[in-house]
Amino acid sequence: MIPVKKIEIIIDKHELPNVLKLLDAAGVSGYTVFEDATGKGDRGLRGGDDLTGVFANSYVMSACPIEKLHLIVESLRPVLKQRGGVCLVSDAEWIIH
Amino acid sequence: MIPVKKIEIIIDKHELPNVLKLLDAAGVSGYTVFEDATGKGDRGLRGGDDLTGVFANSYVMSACPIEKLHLIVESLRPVLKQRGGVCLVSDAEWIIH
Amino acid sequence: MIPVKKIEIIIDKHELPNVLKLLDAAGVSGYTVFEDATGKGDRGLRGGDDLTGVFANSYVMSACPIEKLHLIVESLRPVLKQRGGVCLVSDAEWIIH
Amino acid sequence: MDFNLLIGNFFNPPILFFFLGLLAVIVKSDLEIPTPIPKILSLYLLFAIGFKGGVGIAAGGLQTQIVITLAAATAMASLVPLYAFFILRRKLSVADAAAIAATYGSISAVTFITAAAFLEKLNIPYGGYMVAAMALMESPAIIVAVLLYRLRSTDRSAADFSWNELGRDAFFNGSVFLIMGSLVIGILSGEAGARALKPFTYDIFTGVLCFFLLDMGIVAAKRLGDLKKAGVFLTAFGVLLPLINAAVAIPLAYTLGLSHGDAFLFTILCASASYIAVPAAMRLSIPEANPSLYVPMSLAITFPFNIIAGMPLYLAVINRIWS
Amino acid sequence: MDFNLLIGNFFNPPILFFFLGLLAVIVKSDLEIPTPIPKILSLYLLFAIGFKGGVGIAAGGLQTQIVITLAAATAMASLVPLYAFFILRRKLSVADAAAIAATYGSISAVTFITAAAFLEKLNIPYGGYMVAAMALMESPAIIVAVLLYRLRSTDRSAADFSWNELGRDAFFNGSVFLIMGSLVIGILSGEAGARALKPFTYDIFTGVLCFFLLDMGIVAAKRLGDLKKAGVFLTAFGVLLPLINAAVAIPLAYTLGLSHGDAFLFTILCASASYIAVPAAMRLSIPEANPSLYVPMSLAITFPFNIIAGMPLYLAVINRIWS
Amino acid sequence: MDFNLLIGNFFNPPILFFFLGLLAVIVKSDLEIPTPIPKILSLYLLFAIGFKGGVGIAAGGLQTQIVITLAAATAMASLVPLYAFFILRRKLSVADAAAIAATYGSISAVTFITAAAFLEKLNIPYGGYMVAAMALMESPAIIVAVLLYRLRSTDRSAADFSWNELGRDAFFNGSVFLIMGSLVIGILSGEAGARALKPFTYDIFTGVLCFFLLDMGIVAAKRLGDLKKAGVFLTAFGVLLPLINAAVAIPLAYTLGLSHGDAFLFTILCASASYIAVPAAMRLSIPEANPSLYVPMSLAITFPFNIIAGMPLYLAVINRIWS
Ligand SMILES: Nc1ncnc2c1ncn2[C@@H]1O[C@H](COP(=O)(O)O)[C@@H](O)[C@H]1O
Ligand SMILES: Nc1ncnc2c1ncn2[C@@H]1O[C@H](COP(=O)(O)O)[C@@H](O)[C@H]1O
Ligand SMILES: Nc1ncnc2c1ncn2[C@@H]1O[C@H](COP(=O)(O)O)[C@@H](O)[C@H]1O
Ligand code: NA
Ligand code: NA
Ligand code: NA
Repeated sequence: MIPVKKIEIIIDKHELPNVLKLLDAAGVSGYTVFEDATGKGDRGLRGGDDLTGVFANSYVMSACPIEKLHLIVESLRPVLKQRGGVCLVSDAEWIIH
Repeated sequence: MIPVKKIEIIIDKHELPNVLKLLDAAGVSGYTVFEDATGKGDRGLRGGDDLTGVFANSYVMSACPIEKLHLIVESLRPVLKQRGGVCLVSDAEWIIH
Repeated sequence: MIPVKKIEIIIDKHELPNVLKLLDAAGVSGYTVFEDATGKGDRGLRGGDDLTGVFANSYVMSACPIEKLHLIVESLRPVLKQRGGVCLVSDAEWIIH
Repeated sequence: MDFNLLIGNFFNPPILFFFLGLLAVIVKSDLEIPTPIPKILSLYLLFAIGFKGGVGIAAGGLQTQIVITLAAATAMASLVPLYAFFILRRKLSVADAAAIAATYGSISAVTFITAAAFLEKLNIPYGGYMVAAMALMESPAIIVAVLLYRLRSTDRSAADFSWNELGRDAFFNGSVFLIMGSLVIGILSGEAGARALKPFTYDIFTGVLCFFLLDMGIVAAKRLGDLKKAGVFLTAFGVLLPLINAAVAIPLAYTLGLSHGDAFLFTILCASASYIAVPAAMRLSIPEANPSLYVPMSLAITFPFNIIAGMPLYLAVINRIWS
Repeated sequence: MDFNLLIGNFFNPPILFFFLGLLAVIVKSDLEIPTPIPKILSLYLLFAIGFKGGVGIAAGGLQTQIVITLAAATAMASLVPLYAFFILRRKLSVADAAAIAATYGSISAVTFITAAAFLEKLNIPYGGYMVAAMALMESPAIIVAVLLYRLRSTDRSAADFSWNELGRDAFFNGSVFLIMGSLVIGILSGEAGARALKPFTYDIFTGVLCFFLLDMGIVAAKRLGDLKKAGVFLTAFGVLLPLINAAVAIPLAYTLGLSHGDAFLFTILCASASYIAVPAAMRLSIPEANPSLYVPMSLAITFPFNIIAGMPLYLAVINRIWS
Repeated sequence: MDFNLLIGNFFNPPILFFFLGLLAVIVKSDLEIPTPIPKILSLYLLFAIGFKGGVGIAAGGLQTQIVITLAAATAMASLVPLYAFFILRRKLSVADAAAIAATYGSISAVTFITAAAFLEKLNIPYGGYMVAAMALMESPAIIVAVLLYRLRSTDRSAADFSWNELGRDAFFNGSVFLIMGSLVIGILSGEAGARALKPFTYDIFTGVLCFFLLDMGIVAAKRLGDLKKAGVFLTAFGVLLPLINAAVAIPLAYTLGLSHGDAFLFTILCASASYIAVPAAMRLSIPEANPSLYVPMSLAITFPFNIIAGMPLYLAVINRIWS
């Protein structure tokens, strides 16, 4: 088991491709995505409206080596600033196999 | 990055509106919801049965300031006690933007 | 609140029944499943292809007593080794009700 | 005669697909209808059946005979849960007894649909207003059961109770609301509307029904395991109560002078048990009740019993009496 | 006459289902069309309407009259967002003004469909190429609005701008792409193809439309709350701009010598506001704009206004002028 | 003649929608068919084709000619993976060779459907039992490939092997089970059942197929990238093996005295490659095999090759020989 940082990002679904590009660029080994999440935040109620598709959120989770965290977070910050969304970081251990 | 508490709730889908009301009442800044989860617990196998819709779970995640945790948890406890479900709390850091 | 270990597994959807059997065998008290996740990892891009259903991931989360962790992880390791996928472990607290 | 009915009925596609669904689970096939398709299929069926019913009413007009039928339907839907409850209380908690009573007091739209198709196959006419009867039978059982629960239960939570919420869960419950709404729209939109919707509501109907029953078969088979929990008493109940309800419904229909076909549908409505509207309402109004009792009972016992043995049986009896 | 139109129009199923959707939310029913069904319903509608249009064009051929109509459509789709923008700027930020301008410059396929059904009911003929006109009107408004935003905005982010991305969002946006593609396929696949697809694209069309409008009613009602944010100005705008657009479109259609039916569809296109293609494009091109302004405006104000009051009104005026 | 066939075939809606799907990805449109719609569309197609086949068989009865055809189909489905495997072993691991061999030994229902529609357009008759032939050809290739893998593989995991699981994955695999089941139901439910389901299984069929092919186009284009991994050898294999299979199938069909139309369908079945049933089975039985080889090969190379160039070519050859 090696310690890693677990990054969770909740973002406007339209920004998802963009965010995944940034993660790839930052050199993460991988990520897991739930494309449709609903929720509530500063920008009000989201989702529950598949008709226009405008209010959908996506959830991205990526586990990365601790030393890479800073780089990744910095590359995400501008998007979060401009487009809203949430980014949480927590500690986890990766089961090597 | 400011430290926060991450609350994860898995509850009968029928209770979801109720739980979200409680979270709003407890003054969380937001939450993220996955409306359909399956699973297994004390009340047996859940989900995998979209026909009756009776066995569906929902997943709610909310990041809140540490000092608010107690209030939120206490407001959720009665629902969990009466309707079953699970509530997990863990540490995380919120990327401010 | 009692401390628990939170195990998160991302695995080929075809392996899901298998993984759940292992968890039951290891005596977890329950688990929560998101049957469809997309993502990227060593085995390349996954999901986004409902037609063949071959590239789908599933996500499993289980909270277990700390002392059970080792047993569970060991029972999962062979599957992960052979079929790929990811397993993360982190600390959490369980709200007893 | 009986026997031919039984066979003739058995060999129609929707019922065969129900068994294909059962079989899929038995042979461990990974066949499944993915979420949320079953949900949308059932919305379609409610939409179509409701709309057709409305068109039927608009065509027929509302004579006293119809009013009597609707009244009788409502009465039965309130009576059945009463006696069901007291039978069930011998073995079960107040919560479970009430929930199961609601399940059997209410109706199953798909059973009704299958029965109507059965009549059409035999060229036995029936009134479009029977759909209205069905719609009216969805809610009363829920109200009665929740009141019984409230009166008899000692549980604290039974106390915090709101008439508003109960009414909403009983009458504005998604499936009740959609069938009622479609019925009214069917009445309002008349000839032209009916013609425009015919291909959607009539022509492809049986096909969609097959898919829905395929899924019902799969779900029923998956829930069969829960019946062990239910035990002999409830398993027997799932077969006997429909027979009791039919035994009450048929004479009543006769004395009220219902037509041959209407009487059959009235009987099947009384004999059928809900597995969508009521379970959803019970989760909200009687959360203490255990869904893995009432869902498998109506889905895995009463539904198949009614469409295979029940329908030909009820019709045979009705044929004898009415002729 | 007006009045009969109004009533006759009101009592057709799709519109009634829109109101059933509104009602569901008002009475707090838990009725909902689960994700992603609304998405697939709208894909179906775009597919069907596009294909029908293509078949219509293939039948009709492309005379100058048609070319003129298409040109006029494109012109209006570029003009409307211009004056809309300057009206909106009096109260709103550049981003919001631009996004709302795009919404009203572009069109609503479902409004068009409802209008076409309305004509068919009254046996007023119209050209299949009007679908092409619709398809052509989806994109220009997006381009114009983004350019306005870019010129007027001081926001940094307005700077990082790519013509490529704008073009893609405007022309290859899922819904624009599908309707255009289906149109072309309709033209190419000719008689045989059209016959093979008739049951799917024509016969069940109205039924699917009912379901879609049921969902639109639900979503519109849910978004009504956001209108408080929008305030009186924008609420009024949602009713008045369609009237202004119609007031521009009708004389133009007359001078261009459009037929009775074509003029009506042309008018409804100008008066309608987008709630799928444009919002999606705006999220990408003008993310600063607040979707809880432009979505409820087009969905909860302009759409119902057009299908209930607008359509009969525009047609009455056109009837008077053309006759 | 050839050429007209090619064009005539190309300009029918389903195939055009396949290319629209490809185009959508190429121009970076965000058009997509959301999960789980593609799944339900394919379930519908299997249901409809299976049921039609059953009805066809019920009508035709089971003569020796048919038994011979079915036997030949099964034989080819077991033979093709054998020679395919040994060709593939020159360049690939045992696991990959076995999985790709299974893919090409089995069949593609959509290719079959497109071919059948092609015949109908040309008014060339064919037997309903050809669907049974198709259903029978799904599984043997899976069995053969897994056995080859088991015999040749040195991998530990190849050892832990259960005939039960293999049988289940091969025969009770969701799509195999549904088509088989629908076929049997089609046989059982006879005339009346067939009439009741006609609008659902026949009339809207082509429309649904268009949607499905639109999605196949999108997925195929997305997977095109993986072909770089596959390399020249496998890309060539995806075109040449169908030709080889056809070269074996056509003479065989001739010597067995198959009719004109049946021979064509038999050929297309041998030439087509699976992208649903087999990949699903391979994930379970040969997890070591790399899906990003066998999926894009059958989906992005062999499928388009067969429906565009293959079909007209095979038919032209058959026309020459049979006449
Ligand atoms: N405190 C929170 N906890 C969990 N999720 C959140 C929280 N705040 C916002 N979100 C999620 O992030 C999305 C965008 O947030 P915002 O940009 O603040 O509107 C929301 O729709 C929620 O899904
Ligand atoms: N130990 C656990 N770990 C993760 N999820 C759980 C656990 N126990 C229960 N759950 C989830 O909570 C739901 C309700 O639990 P219960 O009330 O115990 O039946 C289950 O259906 C699971 O989705
Ligand atoms: N670093 C990571 N963080 C989060 N999820 C991951 C990561 N790496 C892999 N995954 C998930 O695990 C799945 C299988 O991984 P792999 O076996 O490496 O292809 C991927 O499709 C992702 O969904
Ligand atoms: Na009943
Ligand atoms: Na407009
Ligand atoms: Na083959």
